[in-house]
Amino acid sequence: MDRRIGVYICHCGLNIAGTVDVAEVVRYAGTLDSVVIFRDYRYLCSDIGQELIKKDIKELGLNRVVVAACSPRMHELTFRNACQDAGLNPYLYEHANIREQCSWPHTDRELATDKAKALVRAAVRRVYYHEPLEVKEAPVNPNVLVVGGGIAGIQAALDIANGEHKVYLVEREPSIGGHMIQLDRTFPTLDCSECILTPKMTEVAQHPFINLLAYSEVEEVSGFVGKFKVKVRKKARFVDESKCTGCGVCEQKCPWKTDSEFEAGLAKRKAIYIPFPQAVPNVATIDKKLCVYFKTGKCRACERFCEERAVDFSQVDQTIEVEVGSIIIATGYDIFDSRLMPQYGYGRYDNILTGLEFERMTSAGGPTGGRVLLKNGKEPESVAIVHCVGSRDKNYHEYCSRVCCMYGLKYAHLLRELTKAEVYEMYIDMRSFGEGYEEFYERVSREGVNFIRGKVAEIAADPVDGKLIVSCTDTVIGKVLRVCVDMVILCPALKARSDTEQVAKTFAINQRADGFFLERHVKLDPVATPTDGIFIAGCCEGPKDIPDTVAQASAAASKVLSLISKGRITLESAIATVDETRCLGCGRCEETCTFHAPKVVAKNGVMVSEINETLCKGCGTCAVVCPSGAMSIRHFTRQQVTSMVEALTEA
Amino acid sequence: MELSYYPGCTLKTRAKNFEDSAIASMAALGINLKEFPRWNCCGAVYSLADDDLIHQLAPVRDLIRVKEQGQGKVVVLCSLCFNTLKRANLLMRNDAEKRGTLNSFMDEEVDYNGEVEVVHLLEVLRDDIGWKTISDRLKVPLKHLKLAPYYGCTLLRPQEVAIDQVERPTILHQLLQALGAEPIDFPFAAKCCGSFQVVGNREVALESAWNILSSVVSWQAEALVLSCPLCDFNLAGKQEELKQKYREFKGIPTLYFTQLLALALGLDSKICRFELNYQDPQPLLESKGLL
Amino acid sequence: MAEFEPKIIAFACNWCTYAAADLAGTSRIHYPHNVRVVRVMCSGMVDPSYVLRAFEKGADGVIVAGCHHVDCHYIDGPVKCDAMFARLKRLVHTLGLEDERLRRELISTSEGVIFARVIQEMVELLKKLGPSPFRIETRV
Amino acid sequence: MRVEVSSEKISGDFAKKVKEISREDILLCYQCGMCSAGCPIAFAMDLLPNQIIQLVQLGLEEDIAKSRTIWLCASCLTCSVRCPRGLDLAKVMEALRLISLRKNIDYIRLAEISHDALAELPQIVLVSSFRKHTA
Repeated sequence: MDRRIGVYICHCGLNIAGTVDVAEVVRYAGTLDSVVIFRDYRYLCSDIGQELIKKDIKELGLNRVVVAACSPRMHELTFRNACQDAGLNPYLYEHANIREQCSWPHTDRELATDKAKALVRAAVRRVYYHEPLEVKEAPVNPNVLVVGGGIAGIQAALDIANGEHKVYLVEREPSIGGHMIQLDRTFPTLDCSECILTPKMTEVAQHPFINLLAYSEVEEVSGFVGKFKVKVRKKARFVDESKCTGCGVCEQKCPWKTDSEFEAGLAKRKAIYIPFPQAVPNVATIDKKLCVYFKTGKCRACERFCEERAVDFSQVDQTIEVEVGSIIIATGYDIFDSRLMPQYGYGRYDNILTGLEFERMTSAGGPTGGRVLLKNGKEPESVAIVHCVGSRDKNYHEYCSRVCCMYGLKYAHLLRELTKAEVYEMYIDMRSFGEGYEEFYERVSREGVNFIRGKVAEIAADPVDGKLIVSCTDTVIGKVLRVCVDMVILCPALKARSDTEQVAKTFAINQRADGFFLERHVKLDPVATPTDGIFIAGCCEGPKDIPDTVAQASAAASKVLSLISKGRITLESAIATVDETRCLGCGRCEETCTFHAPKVVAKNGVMVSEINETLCKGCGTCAVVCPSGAMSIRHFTRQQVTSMVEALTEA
Repeated sequence: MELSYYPGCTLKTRAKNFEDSAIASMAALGINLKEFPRWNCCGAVYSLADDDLIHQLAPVRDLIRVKEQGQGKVVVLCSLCFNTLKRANLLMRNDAEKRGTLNSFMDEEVDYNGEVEVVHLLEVLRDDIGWKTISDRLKVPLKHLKLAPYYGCTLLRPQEVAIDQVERPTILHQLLQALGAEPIDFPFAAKCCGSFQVVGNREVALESAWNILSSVVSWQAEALVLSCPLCDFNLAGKQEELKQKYREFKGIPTLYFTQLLALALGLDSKICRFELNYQDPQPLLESKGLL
Repeated sequence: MAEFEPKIIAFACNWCTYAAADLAGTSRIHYPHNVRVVRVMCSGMVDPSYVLRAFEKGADGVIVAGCHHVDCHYIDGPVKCDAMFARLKRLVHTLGLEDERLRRELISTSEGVIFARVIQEMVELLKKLGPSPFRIETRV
Repeated sequence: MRVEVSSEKISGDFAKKVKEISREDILLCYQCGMCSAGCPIAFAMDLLPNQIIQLVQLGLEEDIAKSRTIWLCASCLTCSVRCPRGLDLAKVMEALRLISLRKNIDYIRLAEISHDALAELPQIVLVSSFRKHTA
């Protein structure tokens, strides 16, 4: 078909016309091959400007349009839509940037005009080769998978379920609640963590739109945005969830003990256990590794005493398949193992606690009934709080963990409130950036806490009296201090879960250098991942406090709700396509693609590459590695790009 | 088995007790430590300046001597020599530019690319022989002996030469355990003894030594176990002066780990040359029935 | 004779470098007119043949620019671009072009200043090097 | 207690020279003081290692020259392995010593060591001391 190209040059007031001789560019456009109409206008993006183009398309039968104006990042879509309104496929349009990349950065009128002419020439040559592309859509399954039952997962699940969409909430542990349920009071308001979280946990348990899959793990994910298939392994609890009433008799009768995860090792739990009183679901679980029945075939005390006959040693893991349209990952964090800094003596000397251990200690329901006690049962007379354990440190984790300064201050406050202890707080920089945080810092300062600005180098114990000697520099006075205390509380870094790599692989998302999940854009798209339909929230994306976690969870939920609300997804049109007559089936494209879009398949007995159009993002790297030239990218074909390169290079 | 061995200057003089007990013990364990010919002083400390290559020549020449012998590995006893040789070796292995300069400067020597592996005797005991073999060969288990294993700096720092975990080493503890003794876990095991400062800043070195010794005493060790002749001078050789300065200090016997190894393997105690120990451990050993 | 004005083709990824070039314009940072930008979706999309064609048609210098490795919209496009670029560099060298005529740059969205600086530097450099030996007018 | 700081000093030859000899980026330091707190000889120092780094940053050469600190450093590398910013302080200290030693100003003089001391000191002590404290 004959090309009938219309070229329109925008003055953009004086923004372009001030530097570029628009009349000359228009005249020049008229000399180019296949150009049938060439005009200029003061503001082409205005309604009148757009009407001008639409009218020409209809009246002059234009089948290609070029606008030379501002950046395509600004108005390409505007003019594509205008073309579409006039019945022209939007991909038969090309945009030349003669403002941001010509009239604004250049001053010489003649040279700028020359450059504008080259840019228009390139656009006209390129548009000659443009092909109409079909805009495809696919439906979105409204069901959602939320992975992780901490505060982030709980919040996201509730937000979505409250919109009456089905949510599968998968939690690896026997109960939801995550790290937050282990915390005592939350900074800076000091409201009790349990008190604010348990209502939400109960809501999850009772929500008609939430299907809670606790003690379960995601095994496999396939499909793509709008249509994921997920295999979830529901681990055997050896207790029938539907029968167990959570009465706890089995726990009392079970003779086998180990350290309680919930109590951070400060107390014991049994081989059959409910992790904590407010557990959701409130059912018992048998720890197969600890239970002696699984080792020797004897005991079964729990089974004997269970009135509901809920104990079931014959249970096996089950695999459940669910179909969802979108996924939120909220898998949380691990805590840095303080043993990796042996100079701090954790695990070597008594009375050196981690933050989480201290949380359990001050918790009224905790193992000490909320009292701060030394190993010998006495209250400490002096306590040091050590910031930045494993964070802001190249030898461990380079990033700032963001919450430690504030929970460190909280510990100082609690110590002043609960004990008579002298409190020393060793910090590098005090980061109190959130709402009410700086005020809290001031409040704790007033309470008589000794702030020492320096990172602790080492902690040693005195063999005679068991006192702990904390060495740090007070960089303000320029002296090395040896602070003698009864108790040390370490503030260890929040780090990416040890299985992040595995999880990233399962969901086809990525990890940053710091180990956490990579967001699509650090500032402007912080809960999306590069994989459409998969979102991240909470500490799996990086250390953050509860308010930020909740905000992020709701943000992820809102992203999911927009997907559901629209009900369909627009597929990228400018994607890879295979010329099957040239394809060798070598699989280079398959190897190079990060999104698993190409796949070599047998077609009529010949191995050829096939593009999954819902996965392809159109990055074009497959076409570069294709040895036969069979792979090309729609709207960025070799011919289109080369014609532009040639046009720009010519004099 | 024969292993190429680098003694260094002090093991041939003041620390003959260290060398003799090591060679005899290793022979008893089936390893012949063979001193390679024409070795020279390694320079004692590794040069930390980027623009100073001249001081790398000495250790590199030693490594060339080892290579000439057709040996792939050299065993070092002295901690300082170990550090200097191993760091120089890593430099030759990893820094192509400096390697080129040094090789072309020493045009009379064969080119050296860091082929030799520098190991400390403790590594040979742990990795080549193994604690279990040592335990199995014990003739005189060092029962009821509470010992403070002291590592000092140069076996552990920097990270790339460390023979064990930098902040909480256990290799000496493990050896002492294999010998039947009770190693204690005291916090100053890897603190600097004051090193060469004993020449230019004597009081400072003494104070550093005191920090360590007082900790050893308070953790109730019966003797201090050493692995370096410089530490030996500061921590054992200076005890008399410290006793005068700190009246409460009664002194503590010191030994090289190799002397304990020789004893536990049932070798003649003469080989230990206890007369060279600054602090005589014999009364303690006798009281435990080990002599 | 008028001063030699080099011709530079810059391949710029849509998400970072192209946006940086826009930002340079928006911020009215002035840089030499000699550059002509070809917008691609990703630096990993740049086929060696595009670059060779530019040289063949008489470009004096070519820049392949895109996101920093951590910013990539497609996760790891720059890594793939790096691999392509290494091959291309050898090829260009074999063809007898000076190494400096082909340049790889990582310029993020916010780095308009850097975009301008890179163009400035490249123009200065090419003015020193003189016209590409492949330029038609320099051929006899 | 008042010190004049100027861009001439900060961008002067001194900091450059330290960087050249040590190949360490002094600007990395965030002044946490961990080096000083773990330093086994800090008790005897008039300026702490972290203060020395700050002085180098500010180009305050005279203050460093007046201090004993760089001569007390025994290159035990405790700070180097621990520095949270990965700065090898031992190399910086060596560079500072060398800047002085290369002007042929020795810290110790062989002639001043007594015969008794020479007889007592093992070679390893003497060699290492001369290497660190003499040109």
